[in-house]
Amino acid sequence: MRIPERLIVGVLGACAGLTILITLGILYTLASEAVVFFSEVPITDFLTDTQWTPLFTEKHFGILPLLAGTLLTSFIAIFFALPIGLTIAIYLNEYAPRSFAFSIKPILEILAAVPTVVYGYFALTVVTPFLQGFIPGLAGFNALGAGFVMGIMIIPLISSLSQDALYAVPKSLREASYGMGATRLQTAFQVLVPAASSGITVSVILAISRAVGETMIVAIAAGMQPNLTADPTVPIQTITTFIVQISMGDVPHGSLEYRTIFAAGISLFVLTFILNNISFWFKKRYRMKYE
Amino acid sequence: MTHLEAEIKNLKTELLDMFHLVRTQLEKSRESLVRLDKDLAREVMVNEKRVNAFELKVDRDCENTIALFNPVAIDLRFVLACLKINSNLERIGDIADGICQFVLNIKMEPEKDLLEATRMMEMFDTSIEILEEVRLAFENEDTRLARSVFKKDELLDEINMNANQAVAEFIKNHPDRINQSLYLLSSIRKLERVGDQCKNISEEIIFYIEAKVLKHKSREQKQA
Amino acid sequence: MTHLEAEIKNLKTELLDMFHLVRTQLEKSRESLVRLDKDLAREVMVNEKRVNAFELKVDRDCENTIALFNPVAIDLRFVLACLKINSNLERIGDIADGICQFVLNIKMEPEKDLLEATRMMEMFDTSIEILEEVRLAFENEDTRLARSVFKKDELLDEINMNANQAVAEFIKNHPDRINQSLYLLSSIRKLERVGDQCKNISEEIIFYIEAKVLKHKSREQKQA
Amino acid sequence: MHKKLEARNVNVFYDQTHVIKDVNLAVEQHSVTAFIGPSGCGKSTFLRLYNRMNDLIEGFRKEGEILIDGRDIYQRDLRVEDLRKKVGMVFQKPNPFPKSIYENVIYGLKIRGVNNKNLLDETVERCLRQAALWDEVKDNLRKSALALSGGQQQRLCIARAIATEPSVLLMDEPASALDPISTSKVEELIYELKSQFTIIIVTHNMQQAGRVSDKTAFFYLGELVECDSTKKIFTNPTDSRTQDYITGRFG
Amino acid sequence: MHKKLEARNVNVFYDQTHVIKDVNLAVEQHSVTAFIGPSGCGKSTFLRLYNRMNDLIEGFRKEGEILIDGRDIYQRDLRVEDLRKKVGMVFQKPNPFPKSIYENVIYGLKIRGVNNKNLLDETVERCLRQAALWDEVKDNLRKSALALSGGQQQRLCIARAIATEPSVLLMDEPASALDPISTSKVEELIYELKSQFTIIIVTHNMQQAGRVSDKTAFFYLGELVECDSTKKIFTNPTDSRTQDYITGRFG
Amino acid sequence: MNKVTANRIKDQAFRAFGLFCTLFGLIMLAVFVGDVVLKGIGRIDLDFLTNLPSRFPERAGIFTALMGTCWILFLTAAIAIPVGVSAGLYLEEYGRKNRFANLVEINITNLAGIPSIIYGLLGLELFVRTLKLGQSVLAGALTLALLILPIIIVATRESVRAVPKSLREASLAMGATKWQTIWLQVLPASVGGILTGVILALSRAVGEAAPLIVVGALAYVPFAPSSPMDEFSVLPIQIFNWVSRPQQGFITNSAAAIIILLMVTFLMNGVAIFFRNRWQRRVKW
Ligand SMILES: Nc1ncnc2c1ncn2[C@@H]1O[C@H](COP(=O)(O)OP(=O)(O)OP(=O)(O)O)[C@@H](O)[C@H]1O
Ligand SMILES: Nc1ncnc2c1ncn2[C@@H]1O[C@H](COP(=O)(O)OP(=O)(O)OP(=O)(O)O)[C@@H](O)[C@H]1O
Ligand SMILES: [Mg+2]
Ligand SMILES: [Mg+2]
Ligand SMILES: O=P([O-])([O-])[O-]
Repeated sequence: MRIPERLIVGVLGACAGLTILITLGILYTLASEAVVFFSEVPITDFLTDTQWTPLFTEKHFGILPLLAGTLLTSFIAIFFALPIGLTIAIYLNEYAPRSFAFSIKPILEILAAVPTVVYGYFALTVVTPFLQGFIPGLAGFNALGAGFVMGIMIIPLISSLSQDALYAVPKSLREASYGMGATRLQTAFQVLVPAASSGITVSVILAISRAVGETMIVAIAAGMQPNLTADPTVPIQTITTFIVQISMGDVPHGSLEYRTIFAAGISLFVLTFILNNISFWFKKRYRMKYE
Repeated sequence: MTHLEAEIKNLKTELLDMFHLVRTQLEKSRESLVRLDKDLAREVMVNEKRVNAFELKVDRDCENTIALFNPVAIDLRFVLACLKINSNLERIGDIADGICQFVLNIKMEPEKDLLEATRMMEMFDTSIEILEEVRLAFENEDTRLARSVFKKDELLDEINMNANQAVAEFIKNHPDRINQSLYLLSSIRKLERVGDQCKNISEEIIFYIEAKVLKHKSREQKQA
Repeated sequence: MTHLEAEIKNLKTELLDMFHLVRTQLEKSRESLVRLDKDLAREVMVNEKRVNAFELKVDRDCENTIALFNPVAIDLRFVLACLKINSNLERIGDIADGICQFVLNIKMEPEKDLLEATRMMEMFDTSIEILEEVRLAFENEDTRLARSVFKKDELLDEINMNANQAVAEFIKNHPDRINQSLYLLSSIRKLERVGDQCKNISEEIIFYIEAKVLKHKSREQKQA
Repeated sequence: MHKKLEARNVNVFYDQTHVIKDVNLAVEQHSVTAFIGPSGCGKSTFLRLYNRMNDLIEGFRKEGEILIDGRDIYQRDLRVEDLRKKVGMVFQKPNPFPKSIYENVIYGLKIRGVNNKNLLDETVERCLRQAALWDEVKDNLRKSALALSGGQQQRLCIARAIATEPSVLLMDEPASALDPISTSKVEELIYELKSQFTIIIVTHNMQQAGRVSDKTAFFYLGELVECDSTKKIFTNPTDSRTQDYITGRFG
Repeated sequence: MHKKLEARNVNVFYDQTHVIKDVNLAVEQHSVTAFIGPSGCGKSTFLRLYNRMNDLIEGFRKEGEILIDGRDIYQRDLRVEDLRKKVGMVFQKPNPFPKSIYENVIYGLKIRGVNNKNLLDETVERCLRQAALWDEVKDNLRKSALALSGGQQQRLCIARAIATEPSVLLMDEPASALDPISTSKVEELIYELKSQFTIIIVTHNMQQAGRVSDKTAFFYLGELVECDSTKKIFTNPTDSRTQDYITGRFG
Repeated sequence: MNKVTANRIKDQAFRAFGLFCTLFGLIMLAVFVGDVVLKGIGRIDLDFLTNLPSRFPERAGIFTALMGTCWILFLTAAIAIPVGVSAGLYLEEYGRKNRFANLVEINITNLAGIPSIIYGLLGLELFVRTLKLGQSVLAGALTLALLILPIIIVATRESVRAVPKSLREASLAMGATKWQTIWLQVLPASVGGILTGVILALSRAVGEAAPLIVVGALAYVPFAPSSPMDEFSVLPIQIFNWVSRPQQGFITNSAAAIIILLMVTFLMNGVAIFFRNRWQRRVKW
């Protein structure tokens, strides 16, 4: 290799290396502040205490209410998005005329491109008032509306990735199934979905991960009250919204409150990290199978 | 077994049938000559049509095999050998037919002493024997046996050489039977051709099995 | 032009050369007989080796063409026709060689009147003529010309038929020249074979061009 | 012989393009018919008429009749799923389902609701035997079909296709993705299957058509130029276009 | 004749697998050599030794020498880019660059900094003529190469390969993705190019090897079983494995 | 009713359900957009676009936020594109074998899945505090650049990977060096995909609020930023701020701002889709 090539490779490699620095930066940032935090708050309290009141005078630092809020909204979102997203994927792949599928897919993807503040606005000003018509006692800020809108947001994530996975199943397999006299439904569920199962799983896990990390929708529409509850009708707070809440105020650097957001952050990080790695593992398996 | 193998097996069977057919013709023509049996001679001449038809069929099958299966190497050599053996066999059939024609033409039984002097019956027997050996060599892909034919053929050549002299003598002594003698001489020449054809067949057998070309080589070279 | 076409053109050229070679042999053998030129006869017999070698070469080329190019339809028919025409030509070469052998064997010039009675020279000329016609038919893919050969061959057959009688007469009158007469008779039989071979060649030409099999058909059927 | 398949004045259009032009063709029962012709001449299109796989293609339009056993398969009241059970298909690239060998073979039965374990077992053995694959796989029927070699996969696809007991087998270049050894195995198989099935095979490989088929149909620019016995086509075709094509003097 | 290429005791490993086993092979100048053999026997691997395309593969290791004109091409001081200029390669699937026909042909010159317009124009015409493509494309040299048909694309790839004036042309199944008509055109081309180039062609199609090559090398399980004149191989191979393979009695 | 008939009925039922689901998402979107347009369209005029923020809904405008968004967009693009494309190229073309590349690969997959707010925490600690950039446009842009870097890298890798091996081999076999191959063949062939990815990534950046809130972008900034070191706000934060207030006037304002924001993101997505389609159609091997 000649000198200029080496130079180019060096520069390109440095750029790639930067991504490692980012991860290290995140880890260091979260860890260094969290270490100080956990030196003040015992980690057992953090994991077991059922109250989260860092801003009150009587401070409790139990992550459970935030975690519950996070999981509740995520669950509601997936509950809506998974069946709809998967059905869309199959419909577009097997039933819809090619031209229709071709033009509808980017339009669906726009659902995911709408900024989350906008969804928050919808949840707060459209969906919740609408739901209040059916569900008496639904609070103005609640997990249900936020979760539902979040679900709409992640529909294309599931439908697109799943459809890609379905589409990646070789055309010859579909033809084989049709050639055997299978209906489209049978072809879809007996051949395509199993063949694309890894890809579909990846899409679902990524959707969950996205829901867990989602901030603005819940910040606007779910209230900011850390409640340890499974009731979707009352206000809750998620890990992300807590961070937003603290960041909005001018919290002095170095204070305990300032550090709580890093403690919350590291919890969120660990959660999404686990989800991402599961999906990464699936994806690898999936790629191997179709080489 | 691949189709080609099946096809080749089939060709071989056909050719063995052809061998059989021709051999029968030759034997019958011998009989008809010995006994001056004109009916038998006629039968041979009718059967000649069958030999011809059979030749065409084998020819066609070889052509089809080449066109449809693109044989190469030993397979191709086999098919080409079949083509040639087939036409050699047909010629032997012609010879049997020719001899029978002569049987029909002559007026009385051939003289015993002329037959003896020309050693014609010995020639006949040897020809049939050689043909049978060649058939065996072909059936069993036995190149040793095929090679042994070259030796036997020399006997035929020798008899043929002497026949001229013998017939000349006979004519001198029996000027009244010139015609018959000349026919007999022609038949002897024909029988000599049977030996040649068998030699050709042997060469083809050796060619297809060993890929050695023996045609136009001296006997010493052939035995090598 | 595809390779196969080039190959086929090449085969054709070779076969035309073979035609030429064989024709020369036949002409020389005629010369040697007429003038009892033993040197010329020896030359023909030496050249026979070349004919044989050439036959092998054409054979090998046909085999290679089939093995390497898998010809089908007209191409395959052509190559197979070449194979057969080639062996027919080689036989004509053999005949020329055989006649020269006879020239070497006889002691004195053949009797003019015997030659005349048997119409042997006419036969020779007709054979050469037929051979030339067949060559032209092959060269120009002219099936009409090829068909005309069947007619001409009848002349040879006729002469051959009568030759027996003529020779018999001659022997009766010249008992001292039996040997020579017998040789001559053999040569006449051989020349008759030239006609047959040319007929075979014509059949092959028609087969490859028109895909019609004329072998073993009566003349009427052939003309159709 | 019994005319198994018959096409009468068939025309096919993709949108405006006329890809099959007035084709009439009868195929005899228990014979192998090869479709040959230059690329894009409509062989695959015509083949796929017999099991209506073209219906899946947008813009496809057909005129004329396709009869199987004398019955028009494009009739309204005929269910395409039933048709495809009767008319099996094998594709260019081996395309086993990413399931076990066993499941691949019984797929056609399962989608019809057959659940009888014994029957399924029997079918698997019978079909794999017919496809000359049984000996190679009988000890690992539960192994993934994807772990088989290309040639084995293709024979598995054939086994799968014959499991529904079709009477017609369509093959679109079934060996073009295989190496010579696997190819010859598949060709042997075709040869053996013809005693039970009416087989149509599309092939680019002229030699293959020669080896496996009884009849050969030559298509050119959407027309059926000539259909005759394979021997005839390969030794003495009637149409000069056929001769030019098979002797490689084309275009 | 001049020995253009020579392989001496060549062994190749991919990680631990031994894929080329002690191969010795000399290739004469201006001849066409065909590599045949069952799938996976190492034909492509061996072919790609000549222009060091294997260097790109992980785990590749070579022993022995490959000489071109008597010079070891795996020597340290030899630049692989220069080698590849001398040793052109054509691949199985036509792979023109998504640029104009003109730019495709001059690519090899341009990456070497040749900018002389006249020279480039001349090269384009010469190479396209040599590749028997000039007449078909001379009026739209600026058209995208992707708009050509498969056979034309492959001939364009050949034109592109010969533009750098290589002396050796490597072809890895150059016609296996083409239909019979395009195939025969490419074969013609190979036949004509051999007066100027030393050509090695890998092919699965035995008939193709028969048609185009002067010599044929039969590989089996990484060994070179037999290398002889094509006529000899096809009429009377020495090794029984060769005979079994070419007559289709294998495996 | 036999099995086959049942199968056909199920088949048709599923088709209907599929169509319903597909349209469901779109209908919701249409309802939302219709709602926001109804509420906000009347509020949009030149004043709304050019006014500075205010405590009074009628006088408040989005000028500073809009300018902040422009600044952010520009700086983020300038930082993220070269780095992201380079890294993507390195990983796909050069770094296939070594462990470093392997590590980077896993790392990037993880980075892509980290919630945006965590990037906010990183930006806060790294750029705002440690590098002392303060709550500036630059700090915000750097944060967002880090956020979208994985997206650009992944998009680059995917479009580069989609370039067929045969094209690369063709170029190498012609004697081109690796970089020549990349520069002359791989990049041109994949530029459409890269561009699509970049635009989508930027449109994501435009809509982000959470990380910028954490970094300290303020809802109330009296002036539009005039240098990278100025304080700033962006449209999403402005909207968040307004929507959190009880007055109906601010809700209307937020609806109007949403219209603007949606126009920007839809436009960017439209452009990206346009690129993608054109690229997909043009390049076929
Ligand atoms: N889905 C389609 N839409 C429009 N035209 C098509 C379609 N499929 C095929 N065609 C056209 O129809 C013609 C016939 O195609 P078909 O695939 O039947 O040809 P083929 O003979 O099978 O070719 P090949 O040997 O390359 O497979 C071609 O010209 C092709 O371009
Ligand atoms: N990149 C690689 N890594 C490891 N093994 C390889 C690699 N490429 C090829 N092989 C192995 O090397 C052997 C020879 O492969 P090669 O591609 O040379 O075979 P081939 O004769 O060209 O086969 P084909 O005719 O299918 O192209 C095969 O067994 C293959 O599995
Ligand atoms: Mg097709
Ligand atoms: Mg290979
Ligand atoms: O037929 P022949 O010329 O060989 O006697």
